[in-house]
Amino acid sequence: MNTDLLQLICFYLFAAVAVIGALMVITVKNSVHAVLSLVLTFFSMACVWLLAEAEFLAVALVVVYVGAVMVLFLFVVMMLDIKQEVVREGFIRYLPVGIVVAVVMLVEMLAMIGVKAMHAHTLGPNPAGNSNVAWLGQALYTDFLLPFEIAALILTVGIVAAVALTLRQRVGVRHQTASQQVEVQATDRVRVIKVATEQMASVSPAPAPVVDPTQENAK
Amino acid sequence: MSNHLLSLLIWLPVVGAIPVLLAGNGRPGLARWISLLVAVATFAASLALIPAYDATTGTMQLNESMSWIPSLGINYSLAVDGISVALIILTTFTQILVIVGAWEIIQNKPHQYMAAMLMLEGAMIGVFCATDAMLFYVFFEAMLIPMFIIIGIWGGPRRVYATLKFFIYTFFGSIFMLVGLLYLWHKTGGSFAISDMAAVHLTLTEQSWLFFAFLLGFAIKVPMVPVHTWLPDAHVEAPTGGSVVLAAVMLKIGGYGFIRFSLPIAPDASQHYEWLIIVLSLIAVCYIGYIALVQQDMKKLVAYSSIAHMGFVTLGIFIAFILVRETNNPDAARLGMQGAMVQMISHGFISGAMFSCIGVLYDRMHTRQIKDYGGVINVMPIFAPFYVLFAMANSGLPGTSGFVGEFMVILAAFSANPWIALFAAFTLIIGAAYTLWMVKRVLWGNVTNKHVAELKDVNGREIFMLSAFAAGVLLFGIWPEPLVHLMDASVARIVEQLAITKV
Amino acid sequence: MSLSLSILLTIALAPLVGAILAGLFGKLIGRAGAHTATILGVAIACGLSFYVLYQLVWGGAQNFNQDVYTWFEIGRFHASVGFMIDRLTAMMMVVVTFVSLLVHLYTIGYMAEDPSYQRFFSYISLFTFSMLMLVMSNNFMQLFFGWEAVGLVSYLLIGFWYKRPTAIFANLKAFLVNRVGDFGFLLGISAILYFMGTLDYQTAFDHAPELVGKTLQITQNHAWDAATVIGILLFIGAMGKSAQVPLHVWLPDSMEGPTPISALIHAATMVTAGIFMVARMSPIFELTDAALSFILVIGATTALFTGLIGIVQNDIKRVIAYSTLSQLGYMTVALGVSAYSGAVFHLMTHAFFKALLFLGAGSVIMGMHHEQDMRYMGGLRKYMPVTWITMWIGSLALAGTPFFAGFYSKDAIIEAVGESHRWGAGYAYFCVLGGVFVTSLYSFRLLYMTFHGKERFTIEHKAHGHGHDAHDDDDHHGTPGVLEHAPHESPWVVTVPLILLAIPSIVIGGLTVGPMLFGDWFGKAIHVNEANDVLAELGHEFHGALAAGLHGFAQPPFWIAFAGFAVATYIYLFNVALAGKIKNALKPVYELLDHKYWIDELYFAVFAKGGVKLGEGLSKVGDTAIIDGAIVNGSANLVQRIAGGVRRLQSGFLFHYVFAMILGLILLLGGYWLIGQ
Amino acid sequence: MPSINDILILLPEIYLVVAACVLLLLDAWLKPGQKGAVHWLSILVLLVGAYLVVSGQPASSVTAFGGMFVRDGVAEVLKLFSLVITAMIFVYARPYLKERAIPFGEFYTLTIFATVGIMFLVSAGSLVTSYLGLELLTLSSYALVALNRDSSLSSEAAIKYFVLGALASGMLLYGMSMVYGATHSLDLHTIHAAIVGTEWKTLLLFGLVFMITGIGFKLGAAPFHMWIPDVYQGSPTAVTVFIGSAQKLAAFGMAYRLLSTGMGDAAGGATGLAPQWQLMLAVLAVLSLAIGNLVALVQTNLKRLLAYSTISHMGYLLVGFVNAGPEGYSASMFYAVSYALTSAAAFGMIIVLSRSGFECEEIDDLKGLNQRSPWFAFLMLLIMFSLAGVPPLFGFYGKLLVLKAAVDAGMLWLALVGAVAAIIGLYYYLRVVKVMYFDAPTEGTDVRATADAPARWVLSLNALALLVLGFAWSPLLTWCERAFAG
Amino acid sequence: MITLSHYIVLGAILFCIAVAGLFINRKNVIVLLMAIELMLLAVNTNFVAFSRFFGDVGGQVFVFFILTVAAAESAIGLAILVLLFRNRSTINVAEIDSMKG
Repeated sequence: MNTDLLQLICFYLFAAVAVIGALMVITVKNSVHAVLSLVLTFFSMACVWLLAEAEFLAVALVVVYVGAVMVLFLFVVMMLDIKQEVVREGFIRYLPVGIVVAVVMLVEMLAMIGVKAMHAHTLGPNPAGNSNVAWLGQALYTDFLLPFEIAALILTVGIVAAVALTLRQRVGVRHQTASQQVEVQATDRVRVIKVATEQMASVSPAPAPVVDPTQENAK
Repeated sequence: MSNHLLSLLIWLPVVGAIPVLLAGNGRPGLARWISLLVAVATFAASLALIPAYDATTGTMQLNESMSWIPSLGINYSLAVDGISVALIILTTFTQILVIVGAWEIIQNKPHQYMAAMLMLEGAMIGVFCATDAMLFYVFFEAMLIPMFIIIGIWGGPRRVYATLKFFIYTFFGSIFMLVGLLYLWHKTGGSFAISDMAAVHLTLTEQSWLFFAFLLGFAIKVPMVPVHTWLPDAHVEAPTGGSVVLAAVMLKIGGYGFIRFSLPIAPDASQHYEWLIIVLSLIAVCYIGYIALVQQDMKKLVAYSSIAHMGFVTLGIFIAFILVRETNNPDAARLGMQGAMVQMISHGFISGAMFSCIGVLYDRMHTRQIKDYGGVINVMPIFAPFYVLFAMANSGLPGTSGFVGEFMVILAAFSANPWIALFAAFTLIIGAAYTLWMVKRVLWGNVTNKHVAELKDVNGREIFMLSAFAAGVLLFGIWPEPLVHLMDASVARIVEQLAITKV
Repeated sequence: MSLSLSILLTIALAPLVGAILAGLFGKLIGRAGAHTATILGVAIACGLSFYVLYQLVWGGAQNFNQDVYTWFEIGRFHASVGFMIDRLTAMMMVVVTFVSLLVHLYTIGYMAEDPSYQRFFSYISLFTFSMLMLVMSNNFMQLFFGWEAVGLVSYLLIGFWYKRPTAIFANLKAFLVNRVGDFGFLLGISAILYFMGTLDYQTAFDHAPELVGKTLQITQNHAWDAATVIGILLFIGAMGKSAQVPLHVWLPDSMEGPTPISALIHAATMVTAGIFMVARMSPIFELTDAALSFILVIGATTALFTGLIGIVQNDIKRVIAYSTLSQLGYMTVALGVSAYSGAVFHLMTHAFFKALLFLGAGSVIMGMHHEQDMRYMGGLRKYMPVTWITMWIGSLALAGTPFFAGFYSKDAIIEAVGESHRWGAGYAYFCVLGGVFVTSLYSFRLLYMTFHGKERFTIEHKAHGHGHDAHDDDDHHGTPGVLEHAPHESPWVVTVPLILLAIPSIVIGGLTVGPMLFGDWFGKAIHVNEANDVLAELGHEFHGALAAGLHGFAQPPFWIAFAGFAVATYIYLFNVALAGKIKNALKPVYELLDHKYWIDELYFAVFAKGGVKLGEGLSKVGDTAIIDGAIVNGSANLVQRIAGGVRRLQSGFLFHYVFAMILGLILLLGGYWLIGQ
Repeated sequence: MPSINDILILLPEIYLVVAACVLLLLDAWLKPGQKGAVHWLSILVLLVGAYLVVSGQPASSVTAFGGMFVRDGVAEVLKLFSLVITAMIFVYARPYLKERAIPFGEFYTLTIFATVGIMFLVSAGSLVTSYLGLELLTLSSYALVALNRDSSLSSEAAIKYFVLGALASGMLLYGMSMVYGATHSLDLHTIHAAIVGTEWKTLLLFGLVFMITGIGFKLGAAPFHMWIPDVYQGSPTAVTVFIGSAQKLAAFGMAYRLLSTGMGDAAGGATGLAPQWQLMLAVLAVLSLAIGNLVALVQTNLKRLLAYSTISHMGYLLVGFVNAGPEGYSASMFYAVSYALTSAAAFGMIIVLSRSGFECEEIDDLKGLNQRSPWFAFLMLLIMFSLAGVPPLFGFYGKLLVLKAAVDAGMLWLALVGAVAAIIGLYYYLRVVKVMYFDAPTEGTDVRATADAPARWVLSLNALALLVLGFAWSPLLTWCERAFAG
Repeated sequence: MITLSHYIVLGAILFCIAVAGLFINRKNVIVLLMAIELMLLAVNTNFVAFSRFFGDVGGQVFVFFILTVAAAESAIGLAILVLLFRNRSTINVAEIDSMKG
């Protein structure tokens, strides 16, 4: 059997799985299933990349995405405990529109990409030589040093941001805010209600409840 | 000092507004006195223009030029000709009276009012001095802000509608003018100097577009029919001082703009569309006259009459083309254009005075409805003669300045085409009708109600204000020659330019 | 020798100074101060006017024509304030200042109790100044200035009692109707400037012949003769000022003003300004037969038909007012047949006797405690003899009794019309003859109803009546015909002017008819083409005033007038009941005359109400609905509505936002795809 | 390998990153009472950064890291103003954060990181740097938007921003991949050079469309503007002001680098794709002007109103950009700077006027401001008129320049559209002024300025600068022009 | 033979699915995050393919960075998601519409 043909068959196979997985991601009811479908897609795509001899990236994709990001997703999905039944409404209604738009877009894209011209490009000798990792590593630490550092910065930001956002102050514990206390004024605390003494017994309406404005703000 | 006279005139009131503002709400008296001082000083400085300006040549004089934005060729360049001088003095003169008029009438934040007025004054003078189109535009627009505030804060019940309408209307017109100016900048190869714009050759199509861009800007300011409807609203709602400045000076900027921009830059298009302006002007005289006739609100009535009178300004300017280019009668063209200019100045006095008078009544009665008055003369015997005088001037009585401009324009219009004169002269009838009918209903007759009966006559401050207006109205009515002489050479130059085609 | 500018300036300005003193400082100088100042001013003007006239006629002075100051100068156009004094002017100045002086004097008595005494003096002095500016002018601009200034003062004086609704209606009406005339006048001036390039009289007159053959392009293929256009336009001005049909409606109403004013302005001087103007412009009018025919027809119509109205009036002043209209018609007719001097001559005589009649009527009104309705008078001659006699003199003059002033002037006009061959002269001749009868009829009717016959008033003394303390009191008399005091003769300040006016009413005609009408009295001031000079033809038969007077008895006008006298005498003196019967018998005619041909109603409906309706319509439809409603606020609303719609696109849903982005992308892509193809 | 020279070129960025890390640590270690120090230190850090930007500016354009990083006049202007404006924002933010108990330290460090992102973005010499700079900026911004942890609006805004932002960067990346495919390079200059000879013209165009989508999103140009109103409204105002001002400079810088450096026309020759993207940007400009101005008309929330006004302002920015020449770029950059300054003042005003429990977000909250606090009403007046483009305020000149650029590019129609949009836009700015000046204060809402003196002072200076620069705008213009002259 | 077009078409299809997923999805936000990951995957495929076929290392390096950034992005995205859920008790896309107009 011809290696090329085998490669092509593998490609179609993995591509088909990836596309099906992708479709499932956006259509299945259950979020957990969706995450798992995505994992499938990633996995298939990693294989497709392998066909292009981008070994390092294929492995990284599996490790980073499947190993870390998707687990994080699963974790969040399960933690948040989302009710399933309400979320299907309208899906069928919008599906045709979605399909039409997606198809139109795909047609436009394919038309403009110029698939034919690309068809001429077949897989030649691997520019990376034997070691894709060496090839990449060489570039990464020389020509792409600056982006590499920026990427590090981005990860730092990711950490800081994630911590800043999810760090949770304990609720239910009474804590005081100094600024609020300073800002408060006597009139906010106490309202003097004038009640005519001689009418008190007869018709005086129920005095409005005196509300502590700081508590109101807390709501 | 004298070579920065124009800058002084512009910036004195603007800078003077700062201490007025700082005097603050707490010391209204101080604010008033400072602003009066500033206004008087500006007026005095503007009088210095008369000896400084050589009226015999009519050129742009007292040049000041400073590079402002070198990379765009925008200069801070100022100069005046006779027309500008006259309008500047009108502005400074009016301003004093406006401040005096507001003295104790404006009780709510007088310092802001006075400061806004002074800033307005500076911007208006700037418009009359600027020889750089962009500088002109900046002043032209900057004027709107204080006026917007003045109408909005101190105005009547529908002030918000009125002031928004005023601002958006005017802005609407001027923004197209701006695009036109940018186009011209492009054509001149990077200059905003009005003289360069006037010198550049343009095809008739280009001129037409520019003409309409300018027309939109200036016609709204004048205002001409059918873009006039902001004016009655603005006038009715504006405080007295706002109305006075609006009518006395701001409307003039439209007429001034035609002379400075439309005529020299797009002479052939102006000629091509002269009929349009003439027809619109005549509509202003006749149609607006009828509308003025039925107004129930005094200020609205005077506002409409302003539109009608400004019709003479545009008429006087644009018949010049017929006279110069078709009937070859440049002297008549000068007469007409001079009439338009005199009409601008005179209308400044008269409309200012009319609005002041209405203000005097309004301050006492808090109504401007004609039906609420009647027999005012019985209780205000000193006020009434002023009112009659200004009404008469408004209806163009000889001996008052209101006559001079209309007279000249009608004379010139007849030379252009008798039919134009016929419709223009209709103002004699309709103008008298709406003005005097109002006088009849307001002044004459028995005291109609107890509010009128309780009216107090004018006090010294008001007498001063009205007398000053009256002096202006009578002086130029009886002897317009000084005014005419001041502007004549400049007008002659403009008329000479009209003859030259640019295509 | 020549006239000096300073004298002329003094003549013009003395009344102005008086007016300013009385007007602005009235409180300060008090009543006596006011009348002293103004009378002094007018007296100076009057004296100097006589002096000027003397100098011109007998002193051999040259005509004066000089600018005082330049009003404006633009290119070759020049307007100035200046004086042109010739005999015509001088005569007008004398008439104006003389009548004015007497009216000033008279006013002291007539207005004695009025609270606005000083204001009144200020006005009439101001009027004198304005009128002098008008007649002394040497150019059209100043003429127009005076023209409108007298209109202004007239406006102020008609509305002098500003509390009266009728007065303030009348003054507005007067001003507006006058403005209609001025409309034409101003266009006439424009036309003169257009054709002659000048506003100066002398230059214009010098170049007047050049007008012949010039035309004014009215439409593409239609042109009008220049002189005719100018003539008709100028005459429209005269129609307004001199109250010619159809612009006559303001004059009767102007009787709302105090009587001295009626005498001065609405009889003697201002209303004759139109006549003066046409006479002054004779060099121009002479060029156009068409315009003169127009003038002739208008004048003739006015002369007859307004006189007819006078017959049915009961208000003493209104009778005289219609008579004034009629007489102005005569003057206009004279202009129309190129008998300019005749017109001016009649103007002068009329000034005296009509002022006399008005002042006399004023005296009657004073005597009757401000009752003006003749139906409540009668038999007054015994109460006020001086007034009675002078009124008779005035009426006789008016009716054209030989030897009285009016006879010479009026007779000359009638004969001139008879001589004229101008188109419309036949109609005019009929009218002026008819007018003679009518004049005589209402004149004597007035005399009889007022001074003769039974007293139709009663006298009731009240405990404390307020007398005639306030003229401006709206209901100044209670029940009609009931007086609180007996009628009385007026004080000397009133009677003396009457007497002083009665004298010229008798003699001035005889004295001046020769030189003025048939001599070369006016010199070049009035220009008549030889072919048109009807007066010259009459002059052949003129052999002195005495002969003319005697000859007058033999002429048809006298007998026609006499017929009028006889009818009046019979009806109003002997058979008083007959008047009522005739009235009933000729009901439609009476109604027609009583309603003044319904012209007032027509004008009010068409112009006043119609104008307001039109204005309301335009305001509602044009400004409110179309411009503001549809375009301005409409577009604002439209923008607002679109904004409201667009706003809904921002639904808050994430998927819509994404959809918008995708759609944008697809459209951009698609656009490029299409362009790329 | 990078040399010391490369490091020197990157000195401001490196310095800022280090300083930010130090601040982060400091914030963690300081006791609550001492945290004020972080505030002043972070301002100092930014100002020193600004100083480094200006002082180390090389005479001409230089690159570092093999062309990955460009330091030229454009970068200088944009960086300087970003840093200065961010410093001002810190001053405004202090009372705001303090009263609402929003974490101080995180705000400052994240903002500084974002600013570093801006600096990389505007200095990008390659698609990679551009993308990473953008992500540094946006990731920090997502977090900043959500920083008010207890606010449901804040987290809603954050999620919308996040999803749409990620979509946009996905599109941008897709476009980049296509451009890469067509030109075989990530370096912008190389890309530009490769455009002439490429056989993949369609592919290039295809990529261009996708990249414009990404750029349009960052600018907030319609139809990629949908995030703007919601994010502006939902974010803590202290963050809104950052997104609304300094980030617009970044967006301009990004557009300039990608479209002009990468795909524009070389001076004097039609070698790039400028004709293609000019038309596209013109369409975006028109849509932005229309939608921004129209929808702003019907807003009642001040922040939302300013958000829509941003959209329309980005329309103007694009009007200048479509000129595609030095003149247009300088006009556009001038516009970006003027808008950033004005917008900083506008949102700063909201901060200064609000306090805990009273956000001063509704237009009606400004009612009667002139009665309560005339000085701030006056400043707000200046700001509004500057936004509306009424001379003599600063905002006008930006409009003037972009309209001029459009006229010069022969796109008179676009200038006219801009003019008409200005009229519509005027209305809602005037409405704000109207509320402040013409309406009486309502009972209960007591709008007054914050007691925080520095915020008041800086805001006053910021707003007055709009007036002063309205007269003295020539230096800035010259600066902008010089930046593009080379 | 596997050609470049195979990869690019696959990338395009994945991209379109991701885009469709973004706007037909009215259920929970997590799916949106996943769709974004899909999109990045499509982009990465393009880069890998171009890099491989044209022999330029830049594309694969870019993919490396995209993966890094995507990880950080997911972290932040999920953090925001958690925050949203904590404030709203829902992550239903159709319910996150308190700001509109």
